[in-house]
Amino acid sequence: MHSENQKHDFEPKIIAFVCTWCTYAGADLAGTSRMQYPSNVRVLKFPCTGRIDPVFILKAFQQGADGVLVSGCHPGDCHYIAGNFHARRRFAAFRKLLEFIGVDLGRLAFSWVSAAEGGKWVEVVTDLTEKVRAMGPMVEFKDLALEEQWSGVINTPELQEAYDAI
Amino acid sequence: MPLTSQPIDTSIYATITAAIRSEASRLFTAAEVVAIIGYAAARRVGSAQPVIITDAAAAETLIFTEACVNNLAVYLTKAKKEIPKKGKIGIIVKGCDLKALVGLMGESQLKREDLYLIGIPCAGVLASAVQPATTLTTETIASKCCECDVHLPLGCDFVPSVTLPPGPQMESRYSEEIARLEALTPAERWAYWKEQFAKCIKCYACRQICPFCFCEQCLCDRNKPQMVETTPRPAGNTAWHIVRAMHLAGRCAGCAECERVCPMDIPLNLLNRKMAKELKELYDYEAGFEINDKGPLTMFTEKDDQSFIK
Amino acid sequence: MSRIGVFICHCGENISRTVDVERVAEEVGRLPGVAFSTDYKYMCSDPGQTLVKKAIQEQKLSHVVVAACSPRMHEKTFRKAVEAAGLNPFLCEMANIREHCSWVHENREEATVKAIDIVGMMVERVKKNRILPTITVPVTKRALVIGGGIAGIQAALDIADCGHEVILVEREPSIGGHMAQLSETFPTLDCSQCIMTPKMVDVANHPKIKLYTYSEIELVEGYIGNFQVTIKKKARSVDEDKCTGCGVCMTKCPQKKIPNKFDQNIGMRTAIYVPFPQAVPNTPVIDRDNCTWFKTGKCGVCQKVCGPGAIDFEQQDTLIVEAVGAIVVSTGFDLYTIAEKPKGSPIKGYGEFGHGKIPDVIDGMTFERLASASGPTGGKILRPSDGKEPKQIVFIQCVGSRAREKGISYCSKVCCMYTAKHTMLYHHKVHDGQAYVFFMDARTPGKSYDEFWRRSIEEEEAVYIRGMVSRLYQKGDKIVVMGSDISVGVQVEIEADMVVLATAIQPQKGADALAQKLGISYDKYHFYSEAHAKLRPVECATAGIYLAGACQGPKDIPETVSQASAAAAKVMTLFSRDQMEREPIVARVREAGCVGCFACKKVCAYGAVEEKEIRDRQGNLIKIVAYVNPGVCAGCGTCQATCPSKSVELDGYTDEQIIAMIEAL
Amino acid sequence: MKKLLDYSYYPGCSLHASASEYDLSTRELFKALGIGLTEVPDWFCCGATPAHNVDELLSLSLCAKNLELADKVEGDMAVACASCFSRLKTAQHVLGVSDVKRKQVEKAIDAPVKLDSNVKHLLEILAKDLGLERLAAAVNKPLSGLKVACYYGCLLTRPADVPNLDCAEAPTIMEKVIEAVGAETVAWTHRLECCGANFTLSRPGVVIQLTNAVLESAKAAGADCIMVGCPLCHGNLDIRQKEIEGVYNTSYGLPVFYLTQLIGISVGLGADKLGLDAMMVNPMPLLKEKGLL
Amino acid sequence: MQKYITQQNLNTLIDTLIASGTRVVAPRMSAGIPLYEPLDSSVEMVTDQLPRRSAKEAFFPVCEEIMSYEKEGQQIKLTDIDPARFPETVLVGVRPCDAAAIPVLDAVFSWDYKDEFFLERRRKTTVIGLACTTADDACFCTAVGLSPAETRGSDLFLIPLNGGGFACQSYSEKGEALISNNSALFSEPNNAAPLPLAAPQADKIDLKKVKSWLDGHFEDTLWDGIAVRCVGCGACAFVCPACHCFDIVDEGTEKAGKRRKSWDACGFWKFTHHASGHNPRDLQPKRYRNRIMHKFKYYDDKFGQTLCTGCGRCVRVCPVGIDIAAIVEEISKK
Repeated sequence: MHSENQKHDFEPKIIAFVCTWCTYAGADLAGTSRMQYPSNVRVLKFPCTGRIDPVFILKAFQQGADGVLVSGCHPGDCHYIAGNFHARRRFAAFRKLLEFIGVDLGRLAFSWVSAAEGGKWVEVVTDLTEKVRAMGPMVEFKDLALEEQWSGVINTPELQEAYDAI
Repeated sequence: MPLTSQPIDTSIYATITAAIRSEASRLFTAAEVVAIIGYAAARRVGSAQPVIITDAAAAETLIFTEACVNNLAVYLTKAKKEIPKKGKIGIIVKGCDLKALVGLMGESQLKREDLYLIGIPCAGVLASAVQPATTLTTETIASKCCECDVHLPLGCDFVPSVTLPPGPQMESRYSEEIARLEALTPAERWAYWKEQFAKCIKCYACRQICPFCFCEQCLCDRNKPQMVETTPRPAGNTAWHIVRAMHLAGRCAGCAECERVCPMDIPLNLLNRKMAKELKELYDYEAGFEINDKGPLTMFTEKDDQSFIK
Repeated sequence: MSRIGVFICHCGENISRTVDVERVAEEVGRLPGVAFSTDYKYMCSDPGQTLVKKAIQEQKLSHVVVAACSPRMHEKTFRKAVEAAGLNPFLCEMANIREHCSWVHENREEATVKAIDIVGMMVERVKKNRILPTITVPVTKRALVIGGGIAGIQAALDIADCGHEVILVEREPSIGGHMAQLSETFPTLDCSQCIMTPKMVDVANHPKIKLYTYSEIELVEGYIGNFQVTIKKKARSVDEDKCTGCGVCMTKCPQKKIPNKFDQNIGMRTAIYVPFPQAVPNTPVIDRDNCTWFKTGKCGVCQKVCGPGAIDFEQQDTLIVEAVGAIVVSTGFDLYTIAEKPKGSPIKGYGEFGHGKIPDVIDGMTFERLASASGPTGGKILRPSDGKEPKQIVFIQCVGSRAREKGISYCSKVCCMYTAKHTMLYHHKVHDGQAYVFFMDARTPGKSYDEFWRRSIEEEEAVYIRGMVSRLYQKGDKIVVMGSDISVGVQVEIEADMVVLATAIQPQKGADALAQKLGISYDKYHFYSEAHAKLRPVECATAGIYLAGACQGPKDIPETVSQASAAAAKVMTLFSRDQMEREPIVARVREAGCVGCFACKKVCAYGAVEEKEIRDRQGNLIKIVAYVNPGVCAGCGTCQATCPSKSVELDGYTDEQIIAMIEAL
Repeated sequence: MKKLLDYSYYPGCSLHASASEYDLSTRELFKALGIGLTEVPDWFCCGATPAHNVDELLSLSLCAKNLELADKVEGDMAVACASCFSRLKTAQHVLGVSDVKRKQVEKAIDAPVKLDSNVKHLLEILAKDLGLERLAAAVNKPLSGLKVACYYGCLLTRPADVPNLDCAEAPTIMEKVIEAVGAETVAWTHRLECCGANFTLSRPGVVIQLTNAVLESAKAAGADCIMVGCPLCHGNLDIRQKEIEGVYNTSYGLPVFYLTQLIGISVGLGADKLGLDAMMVNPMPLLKEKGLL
Repeated sequence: MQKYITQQNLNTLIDTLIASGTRVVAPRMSAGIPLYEPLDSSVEMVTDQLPRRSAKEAFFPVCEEIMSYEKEGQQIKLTDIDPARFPETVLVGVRPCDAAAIPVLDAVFSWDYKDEFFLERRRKTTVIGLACTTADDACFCTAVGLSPAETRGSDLFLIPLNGGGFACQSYSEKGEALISNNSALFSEPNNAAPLPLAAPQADKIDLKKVKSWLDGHFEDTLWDGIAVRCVGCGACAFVCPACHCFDIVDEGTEKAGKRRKSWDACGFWKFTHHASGHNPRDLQPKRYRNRIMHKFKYYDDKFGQTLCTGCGRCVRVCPVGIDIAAIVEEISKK
């Protein structure tokens, strides 16, 4: 489905936090159906979206992710009955906070993907990858990680490269 | 267009101070309470500081002035192990302080029956105690008081019977500032907060003064795993303040102590009030009005908004 | 430093076709903490597993990462192998480089780089894995069977015959389900009542089976081995102990003209009724919507004539809580109707067949009732409109089924066979009657099925027309069926006396509501989802809940019965040991950090969090902390994400493991 | 009368030739109802049925060009003839689905294809845009007592997801419109059966047989007349009725009206403004008998 | 040597230093509050307010990296920070209470372990003190034996003169070198009268008496009375020019990361929290007592100096209004 993936100059790093009962199984289904989609996404398996802590999203961005996807069971389908309902409220609040701090919400996608929706998984991942590719790398957290308090700065050139290298 | 600075009538504070003192000594003589947490004058002219008194004699030291800015609820939480938690404790509470107490009762930290609440009809307090000897005007008043909706705390055991003089009309600084920030582009907001958070030196005054930060060991003090960087670098500071705002979402009642005590003047309460505003819009929830056992982020309904989920 | 063993699978060439497995093994081998890294053609095969076991012993490995297919496929396999080699199974993790990598990324370089990332991530994770001893949980050796059709009856009998108590809950007044409505059953044409009634009586008389009919499941709590199920026993208005089943009340009841759902509303019944003569239990039920007493307070004839005084108008619905260890769901099916569907419904009706408004256009089950000896017409095939004997009947196949534009794309599996049966029954009862069957394909895969189908053509002279019907309409007292015969390439018009539609099989109404009570998943048609389509067809993903019969998908009686016995066998394995071992993925509280705000308790949907007092030696209270009951905790981890100080931790998904994974990317 | 709505009007070839009475009655009716119609500037043939049998690209390009021309006139596109309506809608559907065909057509007409412009049949405009209440309000001579058999033919509602005028199998839009102006409708079986359409030239025998079934069913249902929305159906049902009566030696005597003619009568337009004289089966006796003329 | 410099020349001095690549740190407004920060140009300097954080930051940074590690395969590569790379700095407009604290810190950082991170920065920094003209009731430098014109710790000390310009006096070779290198900007002292210095806010406290009381009163009800109010934050320690405790923590991922040294405070619960869970100073009074003891007793026992210069910052920032001046005064009366 995905035309031969021409070499782009910027390959966004996408991290996906998914629940194992629905979205992970949906991604498996996309696999068994041999659907093709961009390889930028890295999937972390959780028992339930209820287990996904906002700090993980923050940590993902700090570790250089350009886009984060959180996906789980449709409301009512949760294997643990209410995990995704709690997650829904938690992320409704957290994205408002991130937005207020200045993070572009285009980089943070939420979705419901059931075990039968391999196609929807491919669609959600491809949409986010292409959207983030268009937005370019997420510089906010990357630059922030290099900043120091003025007193701690040692402004010699060699060290600057050392900083850039990590 | 900032209004011209008008004075705020705090004449009732004198009568309140007298009423508190007599009530305190009555309580001690009647042995209804083991201790009372209140305010007393400090060395610097016009300043006040929290004080814990345990006998009638000390009752005379109690005062209430515009410098009594502290939220005394922090002394009742489990984090403050120094205060004996045996028997009934009296506490002087302004409206904003009471909202914090109500939140703590909802989180099984306090029981209403263990407290004797002395409510203060409050006309407003100073923005900060750095220059205590200043009169209370629409300039020097704390931002929280401009938008205060609990001038008269409800459900207290004793409230000095004074009539609150009608205060001057004040623009709500927080909602305007939040609106101003919301109108900015994400990049501008990021730059604004980055500059503010860069000032943070991780002195944790905002955490230690907050009645809702009663964890035994804060998430940000742990390093296995290191969820948040502990050193005061801009990256670590940003993560810390995001986690703090998220942990207080739906609990913080806006006593704005965190903002007052920040030695670097970082407008921290903006974050909490923004979250309070969002949770009001999303789930019609306002913290601190009644003791409900479940906050907005520990409950759900079938029909919660999910317009942001594909 | 940990000594990790990494095993990269080729999976034949499913993985190695797009992922350079040697390069992955070599690069991952250089990661800190990895002591052994190799690749092999079939890791899940016996030699593959032996390779792992040998490596653990020889290289003294502390952890194992197998990079192959989805953990949902072989995590258990490899954890068993690792356990056999003496390593705690939870020190073994799987890296999914097939479904999530090699199968979905053609570009070899990209797929390989991604595979290295995924395996590297799992290596960092496994370093933080801790030894998790399996949890043993007491098993309540009683089973619950929901749905009293042939599937439920068979499962209940099998389990009860092994000496375990069974609670059988049936929504209708009697067990029997849809099979009881059938006249004769293919391929042997033996009458369904004759083969089923003995089993129904066995259920009623079985000492180990507690039967709740006219009852529904209200609430299901707990988990495998320890379910608490609340059953709502709807009021029958008849006291089951006193009633002898003499039936006098039914003969005397003045309300005689109530359409009987059992007879597809063709036959009539009284207000106090049993659905069919051989009903088990043979205790009548008062239909409170149509009973004069409940509507106006008058009549009460049944109470007057009842000898043993069993009629009790004041009887109320009662709630009963039963503790069970396993649940078999056998709620069966409903037939699709061609009526107009509400706006926005994913399924559409058949306007071209008159939306079910033409009386002589009936569905297969109605024909069964016409053909059934205990049916409303005593077995004679008569037209519902005027009671005449139809001389020409047109059978139309695949009505709803295999019709994507109508919203149902699957084949309902049994219609070809029962339509052939219908043509035979029709030919036996109306010798000069002519049956026409419009069909696309004849699907007769079972034992002696095709012979049965050929007989309906060769001996019973049914005319099979390969083609679909485009439209039918009432013309006078005839029904003009306009179809096409694609093998001859002509339009066909038949003036029929009656039309029988082989409508699609769908799950019972309310199947999704019951699934949400049970916490099991279902597909977009509301058929219940099995744990694995091929390898675990009778189990749900939710441990302790098993599936049997049409609720899991359209199937015929032989298949249903074999599924019922399979589900019973699964229950037997669960009950074979007093203690059941449970996945140790449960939450634990670090009491040092807990301040007793109980946010965890508020978000726990299973009520697994309890309050626990901590006292010093002198007995005075230090603090109250949360405590997670390992038996009840299902392992969703919502508590940990909610706890501000992360004092509660879900084993297997600790923050350390997750942060290690995020940092490894 | 203030112009309520404005449309670009695509009459189609038949309405300028054999079905001129449909064109006349449409213009007059819309003028009476205050609905603005501006003919699409130098429109040309939509290719109708023959075109897409021969060369699909030609058929799609013809329709795409007409859509582009119509775009110059402000307002949605009103279409009277069922065949033009069906072709235009099919073109929009096919070009929306297949990029390859869209590129070919865009090369052919060397202009972008207008996929989003609204193409509406008169029925839709009367029933949905104008609305049945306003239509009923405009009636000054209700067609009470007149039993009408509404005949949809094949192209108005099929294939199911292309014209989306109404439900493909059990449409009711015609009945609703004509009942709004006071007529009675009959339930009959051949509302959606084909009349033989353009076989009328190449294989008239087929038309005789199919059209007879339609007329027979309408007569059996007790209809006084038949209402159509397509010049081709009108042609077969009206012009061939006499011949069919001869072949099957029966008599139907069912006048075949265009929907705009019947509605025209109900809003008080005279026979001259509705082209009633152009019908082979003379409608005058029926109309007089019902007191409508 | 005595010299005179006009305000204009001081600005040019700063600008020439900046142009030459030297880092000039002086109080300036940053995000709404006065802080010692590197200047981009002399116009930014603000001398009328006491900066929120002390000047110790130039030598003892809020947070600095002292080493980094990286894992390649099974080995770990460590890279040290070479102190030689600390930038040349000139500290301008330092208040006497900040400047006086610097020699106090020298003592502890060059004690049994030579902390090169501190000492190298000390060697590379020239301190230009400025006499204090504004004070509020929180200041109590006079109580601890200092004064608004205290020159201790300054290499060069400026006293603002009536009619503009500053009288400057060098007190070290670095000061002299600064004058000689930029002699054009300095002129001979004129005899204009100095502007009135800030009025002393508190009278002298006998620190010796305080120390002797503290020697014998490790256990005393005084501590409970004061410290029960303290909520255990680190504000007082972090803004204090004299406090010098720090924490070392490794931050980063399994693959690579940095070892960082950053400020710590004895007020924190986790400051003395042992891995076993035991905490010798578990209650707040014990922790607050340590603050007073360290400042007025332990440091005197070891280095004969008082670890407090009376700048009053801790009094201003304390969330619960604990006032160290009042405490010391109370002790001096006991």
